[in-house]
Amino acid sequence: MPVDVPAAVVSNLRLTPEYNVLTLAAPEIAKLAAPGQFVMVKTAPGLDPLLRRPFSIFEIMRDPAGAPAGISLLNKRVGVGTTLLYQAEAGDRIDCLGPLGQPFAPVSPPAEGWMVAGGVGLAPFATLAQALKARGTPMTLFYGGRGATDLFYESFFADLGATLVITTEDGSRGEQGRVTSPLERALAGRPADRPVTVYACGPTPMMRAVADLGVRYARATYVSLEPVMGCGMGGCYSCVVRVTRPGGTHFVRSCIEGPVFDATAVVWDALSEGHH
Amino acid sequence: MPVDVPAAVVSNLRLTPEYNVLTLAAPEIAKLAAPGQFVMVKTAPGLDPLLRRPFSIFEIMRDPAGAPAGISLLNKRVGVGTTLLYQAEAGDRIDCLGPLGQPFAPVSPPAEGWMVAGGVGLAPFATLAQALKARGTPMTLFYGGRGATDLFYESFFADLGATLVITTEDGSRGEQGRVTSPLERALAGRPADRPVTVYACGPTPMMRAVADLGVRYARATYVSLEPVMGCGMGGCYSCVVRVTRPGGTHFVRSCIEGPVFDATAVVWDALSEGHH
Amino acid sequence: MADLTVSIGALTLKNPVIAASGCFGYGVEYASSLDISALGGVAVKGLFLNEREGHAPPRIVETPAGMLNAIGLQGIGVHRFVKEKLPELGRLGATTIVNVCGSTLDEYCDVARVLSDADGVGAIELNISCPNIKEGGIQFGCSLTGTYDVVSAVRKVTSLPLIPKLTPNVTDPASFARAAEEAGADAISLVNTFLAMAIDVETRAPKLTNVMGGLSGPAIRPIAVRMVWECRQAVKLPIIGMGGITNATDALEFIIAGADAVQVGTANFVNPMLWADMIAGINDYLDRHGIARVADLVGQMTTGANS
Amino acid sequence: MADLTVSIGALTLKNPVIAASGCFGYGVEYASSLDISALGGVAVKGLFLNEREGHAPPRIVETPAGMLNAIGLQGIGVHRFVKEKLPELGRLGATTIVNVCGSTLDEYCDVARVLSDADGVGAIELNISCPNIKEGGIQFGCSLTGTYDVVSAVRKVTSLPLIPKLTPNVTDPASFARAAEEAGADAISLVNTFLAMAIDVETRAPKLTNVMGGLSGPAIRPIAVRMVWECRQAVKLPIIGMGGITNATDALEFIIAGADAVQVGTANFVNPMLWADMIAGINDYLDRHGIARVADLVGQMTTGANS
Ligand SMILES: Cc1cc2nc3c(=O)[nH]c(=O)nc-3n(C[C@H](O)[C@H](O)[C@H](O)COP(=O)(O)OP(=O)(O)OC[C@H]3O[C@@H](n4cnc5c(N)ncnc54)[C@H](O)[C@@H]3O)c2cc1C
Ligand SMILES: Cc1cc2nc3c(=O)[nH]c(=O)nc-3n(C[C@H](O)[C@H](O)[C@H](O)COP(=O)(O)OP(=O)(O)OC[C@H]3O[C@@H](n4cnc5c(N)ncnc54)[C@H](O)[C@@H]3O)c2cc1C
Ligand SMILES: Cc1cc2nc3c(=O)[nH]c(=O)nc-3n(C[C@H](O)[C@H](O)[C@H](O)COP(=O)(O)O)c2cc1C
Ligand SMILES: Cc1cc2nc3c(=O)[nH]c(=O)nc-3n(C[C@H](O)[C@H](O)[C@H](O)COP(=O)(O)O)c2cc1C
Ligand code: FES
Ligand code: FES
Repeated sequence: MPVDVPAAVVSNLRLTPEYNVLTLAAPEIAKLAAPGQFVMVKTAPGLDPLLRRPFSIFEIMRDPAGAPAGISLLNKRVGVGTTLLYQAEAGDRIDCLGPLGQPFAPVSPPAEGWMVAGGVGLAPFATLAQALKARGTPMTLFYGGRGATDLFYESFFADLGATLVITTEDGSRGEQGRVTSPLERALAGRPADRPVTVYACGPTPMMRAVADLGVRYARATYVSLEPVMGCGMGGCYSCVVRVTRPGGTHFVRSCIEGPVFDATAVVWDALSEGHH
Repeated sequence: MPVDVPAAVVSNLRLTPEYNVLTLAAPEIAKLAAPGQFVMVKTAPGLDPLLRRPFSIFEIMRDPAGAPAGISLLNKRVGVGTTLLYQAEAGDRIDCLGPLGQPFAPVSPPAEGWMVAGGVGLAPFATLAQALKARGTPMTLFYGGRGATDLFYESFFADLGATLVITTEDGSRGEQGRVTSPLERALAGRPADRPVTVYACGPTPMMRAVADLGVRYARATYVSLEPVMGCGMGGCYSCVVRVTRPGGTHFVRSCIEGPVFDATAVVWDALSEGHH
Repeated sequence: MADLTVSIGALTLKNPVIAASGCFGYGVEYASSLDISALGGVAVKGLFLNEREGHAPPRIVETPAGMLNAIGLQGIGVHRFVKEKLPELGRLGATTIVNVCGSTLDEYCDVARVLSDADGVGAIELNISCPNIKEGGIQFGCSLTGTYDVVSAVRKVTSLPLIPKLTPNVTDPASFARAAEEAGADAISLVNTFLAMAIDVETRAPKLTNVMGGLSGPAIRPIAVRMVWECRQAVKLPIIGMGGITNATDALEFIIAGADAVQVGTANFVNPMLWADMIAGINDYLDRHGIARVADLVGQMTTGANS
Repeated sequence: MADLTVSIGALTLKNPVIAASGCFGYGVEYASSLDISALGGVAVKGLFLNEREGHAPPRIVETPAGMLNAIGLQGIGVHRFVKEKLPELGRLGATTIVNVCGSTLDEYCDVARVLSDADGVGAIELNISCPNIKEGGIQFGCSLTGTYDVVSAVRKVTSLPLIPKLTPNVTDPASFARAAEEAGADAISLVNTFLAMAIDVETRAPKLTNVMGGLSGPAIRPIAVRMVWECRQAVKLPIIGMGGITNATDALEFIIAGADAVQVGTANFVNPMLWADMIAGINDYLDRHGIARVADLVGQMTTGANS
């Protein structure tokens, strides 16, 4: 099902010195992609770096006729590969394998969909928001960053009708503090008979806190994890996450059984925090 | 003495699908360069490919005031590194170490300077021609290629007052055949009391043939060899060429004792032809 | 179109290109993206008798032109494999090579017995060279008598083609090839990964939870080619060569050095669609050089002109 | 500013960064481009008693993130070295480590004697690990008794700091470290290059005239780090680690694994001006982590949290 395409860079919008949005011509992938799926990207030709890097499919780009034409990636520079993607120029070719992984299951009304994004963890939510909107599902985006310059694409979500709740750690935008604070208030304030599904992506400690809130307030909660992935196809067993399954806990390959997991199944203590 | 500079690509003139001229901003190197010297070029950042590649300094570029501002390279695609240099774009930074090696010694009148270039072997002669012209030395360029599309910069040499003798193997320009044919006729026709120094650069079999002619007609002959070079600085002993020295033949490092050698000193049988 | 078939004992491979163990899951993972029956073979992830958890992540780290892994042989065990995966591999038309692990000599034999009784196993690759587990495996693979003992013990319990997989972490791999030959192996495969490690200087902790891991990928190719060539001089057995193969040229380098077939591991992570090109590239080379059978190229390195 | 000095027997290095043998000529080649007295040391090209031609070119070939070399120890011999190069190295203020080769045990001793009588030799690095020559060298380096014998023989004829250089082409480098320690070495250095080869598939000839060569460069770093760490657990001697170091981070990785000092070989070909940055980078790291002396970082890998 996944395809490998030498996608041409259509544009590279550098949002800040750290973040950029890379738009790639890849109709084959765009056509197949579901919310929360990812691609494995060869950030440079040749052997340096050797392995591909996993990236959420951020937007599905469409041609004027509305047909899927490509995808964009929301990229944050953290190392070699992400720096190369930051520097990419229109016309470059970037091998892109996908779509991969288990997507988010968008809820339908009367349930609401609450998305909780920390930093670059916003990436899988653009497609989810579109899917929620298509179902007419009311949605809220809880979106936290270090500061105002870490927040992007708010209007994209607002235009889809999402309610936005913004937090920054330095207080430069929205509420000061962690994104889990307004989330907790919202969960606490919501009557039990009004269903909500929570979707979270961001730093592991944040996702873990969201998972705890999901349990505390008995709301279905899904997280999109970001472990190191060697192949993205189930070939290498590098990307395992410990989850609870009938009969005990197991290491499962997050590239094929995830990256989206039911938060209550994840054995959080086993997620090595240094690497996420 | 040599310096290492992250030279900016000023322009990349793609002459044919195989040849290009890459102009680099590198005043520090341009200032020091002598005819026939070379630079070691890192064709890509990172580890692929790992080693630098040796390139003759083709032109010395000058700013409007005439001060040395950069150098150009005449590049022929033969593999990974030369393909990367073919693809380079203005603005790219390319680490460039030089100038390196022993230069040509330009002769002075009444001697004439005869340059014999095969293909990309033209590279070291632009600077030599300028040095000969500065001395008022009459010069001829014997220039051979596979076909008309392998010949470049003829007007550069003509403008400096050089006589051009062109050959192509397919007869599409100049005389059909090898560049050594007109050279031999010229050598045969020149009275012994009219001194000539021959300089050659090109494929090893061509240089060897020129060396033989130099001996036969008793003319001082210098060749610029192109062995594989690991470091360009005398550090690795990879680039050795067997030459005759007082007391026998020795492997000498062509990066520091060459690349220009007296053709009569080179032990041609020892030059492995497959690799040049 | 050259003859690409390769004989490994009683097993005939369609072509010399095999997916390396541990780098292709159980094969079935790739069936939706490519036709795994077109491969010379599929070497599945190493199997013990029982299920195995493997090491705690992080399990891999990228290195210059290579990677370290310390998966720790997570796997479903041979029984579940036979029940859940083998039939599907059969339906998909794969030539299945099962990579067999053991903590003890008995376990190797037990796993081999289960496989011998099953339908659709093409060959057993005996993993005596995984650097990532403490018990078993590498203890046999780093000792000549250990290698001899485990190969001859398994030989007694199975008539499946038997391919001990050798470690590169020894002074003289050729002596291990000879031990395997004497013990009755049908072929050998090499190399498994090089024991290696990487440290995060900021935290001063190893980058792998398991501390040590195995180095694979293009970085190791020149060492692997040397070892294949040394073994080719030492034994008559078919050799399955691997270590850093990324394309047809790399595969041909191993074949010319003495490999009858090759495996591709790490490169499949980088480019899971490489198979068709690699097989076609080998065929093109043979046609271009007027070589009728890939078997005629094996070990045909010329040294005369150079020595 | 941290204390960067390193003690190797009686020799004190200004800092832990040494130019590796065979990768820095005789040191003097680099004096016009950089201040070689700022380096912790300069290990000069391997020297036999007499001049030596070396192998026919091509002598190197690039490989993924590395290179093969089969220089064959071309050199001017120890006598000419002492006369022509050593005085200049002294004038330049270099801390000179002389890499000593031999075809026989006697030759090692003879070269060592000449150096002991000369002025300005900081230490002897005993090259028993060059994979590129048939006689001597590696024969000693791949045998425990050979290693012990050559180190103890040279020990008897010199009081210069004595640093046997170990090969990585063995099953258990740590046992060789112990043999060197028992034989009276002042330190050990490792790794020399990995025996390897590359074949041109079009001509089917080896890419090196000598067929085999030694693999160096970033490709081998994870294996080299592992071996340094293993040796650190095995001996108390100072260890000079190397293999693929390209920058301060790589150097620190070796130091944390257990190296008291490091050497840089292949990376000097790529970037001959790397020295000042590497030394400054090590110092910055120490300052940033509040470590007063580089010696305090040696072997400080933490495994507790991860194992
Ligand atoms: C399913 C999935 C979706 C992702 N989506 C996005 C996205 O949309 N946008 C985005 O910017 N990033 C995303 N990531 C994270 C991204 O893959 C890593 O940031 C990237 O691989 C780092 O590569 P690098 O070469 O820049 O870093 P390196 O130079 O390799 O390493 C720098 C740091 O990043 C860590 N790292 C390396 N590889 C990974 C990895 N595969 N996963 C996580 N951390 C890693 C290392 O441990 C190290 O601390 C996603 C990861 C996963 C698994
Ligand atoms: C002093 C000197 C000056 C040179 N000047 C020029 C010049 O002005 N313009 C130009 O186009 N080329 C020049 N060359 C040759 C140029 O260095 C090689 O073509 C280049 O290194 C090949 O790199 P690659 O990565 O493209 O080839 P690779 O992919 O590494 O190899 C492709 C082929 O090129 C051969 N090759 C590899 N490295 C070298 C090398 N260092 N020297 C010669 N052959 C090699 C290989 O054997 C192989 O056959 C010069 C070489 C020397 C020694
Ligand atoms: C992630 C990973 C897992 C591996 N697992 C196994 C295994 O289970 N059994 C085995 O014999 N070899 C295993 N190997 C070794 C490979 O089969 C192969 O021998 C090695 O990686 C060298 O080939 P390559 O460079 O093409 O990857 C594994 C390698 C990797 C990278
Ligand atoms: C071209 C070359 C020549 C070498 N010559 C010697 C030598 O004469 N003596 C020696 O002990 N090691 C020699 N070596 C090995 C290096 O000193 C070093 O051990 C090895 O290259 C690993 O380090 P690196 O990866 O930093 O290069 C040589 C290495 C290279 C690449
Ligand atoms: S990334 Fe390879 S199995 Fe998941
Ligand atoms: S290229 Fe290294 S010594 Fe000449």
